[in-house]
Amino acid sequence: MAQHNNQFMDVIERFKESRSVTIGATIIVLFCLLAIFAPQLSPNNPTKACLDDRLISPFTEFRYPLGTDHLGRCFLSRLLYGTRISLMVGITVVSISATVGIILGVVSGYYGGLPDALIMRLVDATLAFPSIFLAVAIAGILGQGLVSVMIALVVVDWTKYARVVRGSVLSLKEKEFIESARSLGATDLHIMARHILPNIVAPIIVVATLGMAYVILSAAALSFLGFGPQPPTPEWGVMLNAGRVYMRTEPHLTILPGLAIMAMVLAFNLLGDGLRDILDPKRSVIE
Amino acid sequence: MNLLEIINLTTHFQTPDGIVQAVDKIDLSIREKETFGLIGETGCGKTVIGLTIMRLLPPTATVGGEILYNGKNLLEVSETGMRKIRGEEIAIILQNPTTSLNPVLKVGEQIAEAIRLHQGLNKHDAKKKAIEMLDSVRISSPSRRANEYPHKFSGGMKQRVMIAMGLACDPSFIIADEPTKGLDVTIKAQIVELMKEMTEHKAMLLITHDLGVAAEMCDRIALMYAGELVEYAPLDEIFEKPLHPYTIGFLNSLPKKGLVPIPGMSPSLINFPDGCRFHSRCDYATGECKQKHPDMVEMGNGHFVRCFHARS
Amino acid sequence: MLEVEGLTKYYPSGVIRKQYAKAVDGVSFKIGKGKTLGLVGESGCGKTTIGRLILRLIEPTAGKVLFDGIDLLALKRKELRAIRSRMQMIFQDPDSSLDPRMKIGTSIAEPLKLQGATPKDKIGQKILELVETVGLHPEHINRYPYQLSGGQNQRVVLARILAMNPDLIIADEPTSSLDVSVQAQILNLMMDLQSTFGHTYLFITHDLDVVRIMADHIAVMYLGRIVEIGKTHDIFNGAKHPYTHALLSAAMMEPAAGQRERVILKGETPGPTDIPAGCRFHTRCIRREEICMLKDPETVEVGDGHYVACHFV
Amino acid sequence: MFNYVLKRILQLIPALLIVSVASFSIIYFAPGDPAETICTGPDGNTNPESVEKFRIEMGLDKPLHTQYLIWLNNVVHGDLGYSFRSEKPVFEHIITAFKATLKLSIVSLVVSLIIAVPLGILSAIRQNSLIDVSCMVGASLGVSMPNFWLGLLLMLLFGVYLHWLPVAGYGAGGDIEHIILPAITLGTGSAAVTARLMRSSMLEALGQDYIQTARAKGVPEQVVIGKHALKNALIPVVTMVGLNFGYLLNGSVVVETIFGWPGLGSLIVDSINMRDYMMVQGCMIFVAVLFVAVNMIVDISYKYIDPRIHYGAA
Repeated sequence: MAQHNNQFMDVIERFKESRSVTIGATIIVLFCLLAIFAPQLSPNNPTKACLDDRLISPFTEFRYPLGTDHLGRCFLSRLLYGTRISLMVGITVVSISATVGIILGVVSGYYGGLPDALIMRLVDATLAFPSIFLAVAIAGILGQGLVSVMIALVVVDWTKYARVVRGSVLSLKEKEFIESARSLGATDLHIMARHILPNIVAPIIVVATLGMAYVILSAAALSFLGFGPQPPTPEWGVMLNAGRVYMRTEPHLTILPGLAIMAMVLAFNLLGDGLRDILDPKRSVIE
Repeated sequence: MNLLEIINLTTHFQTPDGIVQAVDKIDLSIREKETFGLIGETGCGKTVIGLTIMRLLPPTATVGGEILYNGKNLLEVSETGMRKIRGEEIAIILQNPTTSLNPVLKVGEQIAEAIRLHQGLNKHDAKKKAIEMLDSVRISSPSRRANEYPHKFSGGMKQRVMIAMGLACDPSFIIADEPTKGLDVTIKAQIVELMKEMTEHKAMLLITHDLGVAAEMCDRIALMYAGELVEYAPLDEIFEKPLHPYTIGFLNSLPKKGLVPIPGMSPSLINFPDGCRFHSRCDYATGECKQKHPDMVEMGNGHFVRCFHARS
Repeated sequence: MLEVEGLTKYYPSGVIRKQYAKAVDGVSFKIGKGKTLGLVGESGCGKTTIGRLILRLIEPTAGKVLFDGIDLLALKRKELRAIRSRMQMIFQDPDSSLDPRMKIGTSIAEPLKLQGATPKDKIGQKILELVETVGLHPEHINRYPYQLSGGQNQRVVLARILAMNPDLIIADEPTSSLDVSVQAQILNLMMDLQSTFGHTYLFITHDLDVVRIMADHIAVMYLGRIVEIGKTHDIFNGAKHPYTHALLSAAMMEPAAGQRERVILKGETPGPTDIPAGCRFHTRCIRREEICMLKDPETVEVGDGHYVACHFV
Repeated sequence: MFNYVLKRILQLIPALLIVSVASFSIIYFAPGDPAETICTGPDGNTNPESVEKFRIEMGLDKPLHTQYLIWLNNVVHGDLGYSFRSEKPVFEHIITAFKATLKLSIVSLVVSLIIAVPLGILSAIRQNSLIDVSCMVGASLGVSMPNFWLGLLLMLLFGVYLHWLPVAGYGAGGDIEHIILPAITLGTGSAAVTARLMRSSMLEALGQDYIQTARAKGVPEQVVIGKHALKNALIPVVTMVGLNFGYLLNGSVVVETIFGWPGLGSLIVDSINMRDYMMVQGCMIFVAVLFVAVNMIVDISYKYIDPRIHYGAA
């Protein structure tokens, strides 16, 4: 192995080697740019209906490059703004559930005993439901809206982080360097902050990246089922559901939002899989 | 008569970091019924020699030279022909019995498989033979044990199974790769005793880092350092008149001999130093050693050494 | 310096019927200041557990550990943390003894910072000193553990330990994963450090040849109990327990040693959950008689500080 | 073995209790007063008298924990209450729906295994070949594809344009034409996941020392792959089948809704939309118990697949 004095450089080196990381990261960066510059890039107001311009096919009118939907709204603008919503939902849900999951997972793994038993039973109970069933029930009861979708997904999602973190902490606890830190007289807090957290960053990054894909896909599914945001909001799942009525005549209303969802989910999946291979302890820089 | 003759054998591996020259121009021969010890430290390439003879290397390896077994060059035998030789004529006892036994197959079945393949026995007879083999390696209640999975066996017993598997088809040549690694002292003594007894009339290449084990079992010993042999001689010669500074250093670093360390570290197999590969760690090194790579020279009594200063 | 009395650790197992794995079963010994006790035994005999019990990395079931006259088992967590700096442990696997995400320098600095006795601006200099003491190059300070060899990492571990300036060092098979030539380097370093700093060592190993050089006293363990303990010279020249005999004769070397009588034990060591009744060694002992199956032998003194647990001494 | 099963069941009890509390509280979290909600007719009118009667009848005037215990007792006896829409027992609805879901899941599972296992093995033994690369690209797409979208596309192609298959519906008890599209939609994701797992566990098995042992015995390469490697590689894949069940149940929510398949998924979505909360509650507890039971059975059956696992005291 090249002798870099910097672990970071080693990881960067491997990033470049991995095709799936390159492709995934590129698509994600593109989507981020689209989301940031959506107002500049959109030719029209995404929520402004114009009943005179209903159901225009793509590439037929210069004003509406990708045509319009059943209310005459510019489809390209709606797709661009949809990027913002999907990324926002993904980032919010993943960061909240990761924070909750990491804290509970570290406590559970490090201290064991009663806190562990309580947290793990809560995890068991959450995992006893198939995740979408649970999310549907929660979102359904909380009522329609983006916030209920996000709450539902956090409730489902935090267990993933808690389990991964707990598992990593348990195996780290067996390592001699933790024991030796204890015999140096280090406090629990010091050990958790200096030895445990830095060593579980890699698996958390992988789970969070794949988690983005899962959350974006599930949020779209919940919206598609009608639990998501209300009509004028340009959410991809909602758009897809609205478009299916016109599937026979205007299939682009169904195909395009689906493609957008798939591209974004695929990008995060590719990045996550690539990262997992790179950060895999079996071939990691820690050899 | 030499049963196995290795001439100018080279095994290189292509890796992202460069070419690993695990085995570099090695000559050695093994006589019938002889136990030949190949000794070296971690990463000197000794395990690769065994795998090269068996042609069990990954596709990244390139092999050069000749391996003559009964006069036939094994490197030119077809893959089908090689399959017939493996297990039937040449057997290898791989290191690390815990991972070398298939966890989902019964122990008896793993032994019987080779018997069925090479001796054409039916399932029932092969199993009977497998049980006999287990009995011969002193596993108690062998017919019950044959129906168990490897995880129920202790490390020492797994090693016995590996020996039984290797000897099942009565091969004439055995390669044993670190057969006592990781075993407790008293168990190690048992295994050494067992192997001595079971391979008395067979030729064997014993690959190990443990001089004590080699001293118990071998007729001749070779020392390997950084991909090449540096010295080989009959057992007594090595212990009484070691000539190569590495051999001397290796012996002296043993706890029994006073724990005198060799300074420094072994070189990596990717870039060897110029000249003698040992010169940077050697007390006797001169200018010559830094520039020229020494050849193997015979010192009499079948004692060979790769050092410019061996005569002095 | 260290006095251990009746140290015991049972692990409960079984859901319905309670069983106990007796990992350590009433172990007593003493180590004098600046001396080395070699604790010898095969895998699963509980020798590793003893090291961790003394440091209270695991809590003992019963027994007493006196360190410099202080009863360690009576200490509260906070007091224990304070005293732990005087006792350090070196582990078998150097690669997992160091945090893979920490540079060597940071690892060595950690104990200095935790202790707080070294002024901040002196830490860098102190690290350099320590690195030199254990025979590493200053350039290693900025490396990560995976970039060093096993032997070098074990030197880093020693540097970390020296930073704490401990009185007692518990070495748990510190060289068993290393090649012989590297093992010799590390063991020599440990002996040099001992003569410079006056450390007391508890040296845990399976290798009798190693303790012969390292230790003043040797304790031989079998299935959670010490079966023989005495001065190194007495153990090597006048071993009384049949198990010690077997260990000594199993250590192989040199063709010239001649056809000495070889004791090869039959069978394997039973597990700690089913320790045989009577003398725990009787299932493998070549001198076994009826009494061995019935009665657990007392430990008797057979010479100056030489104790043996066998019916036939 | 018996000990292990017992221990697993005992471990489940706390989780199931939390599940039951969560399901019980659905009615209280739902907007509106539960009694009113339940007594609201499809026309949206509530009769205060019947609400009061219902309150007493259902014990809704009692303290909450008493209500919970009554409810739990009923649930344990298979009484999940009545659907306000049909006024038939919730349990009956669930069983009917479950049969439909089971039919769909089994067909999808079989389809996905038949496709995924051979492709995964082939990809592993021909690592980095064209077959391998295309399988893995396909698998990445399969995992990332929204199943509601895939369902609509299939519907559009085979139902609307080609008229080969019915667009949606259950047909006469879920006959072949009707099950094909939903089964493919549902099975795609799990096929992708299974193929990847099969490939990676096969690759891992092929890298183990015991493979070297088998080759050293002179075992032919087909036998090395087909016997020594495959037996080990299948263990995680069989484990997956258990996980797959959860995956399929999840997928059924969307797929059944699209194709109008009268299973558990569409039942829960419809019930939420219709505010039939007794039904939602029943579905949740039923699905949870089912899922937990399946996972436990899978867990226990490992013993027969993987001899390394001890179900002992530890």
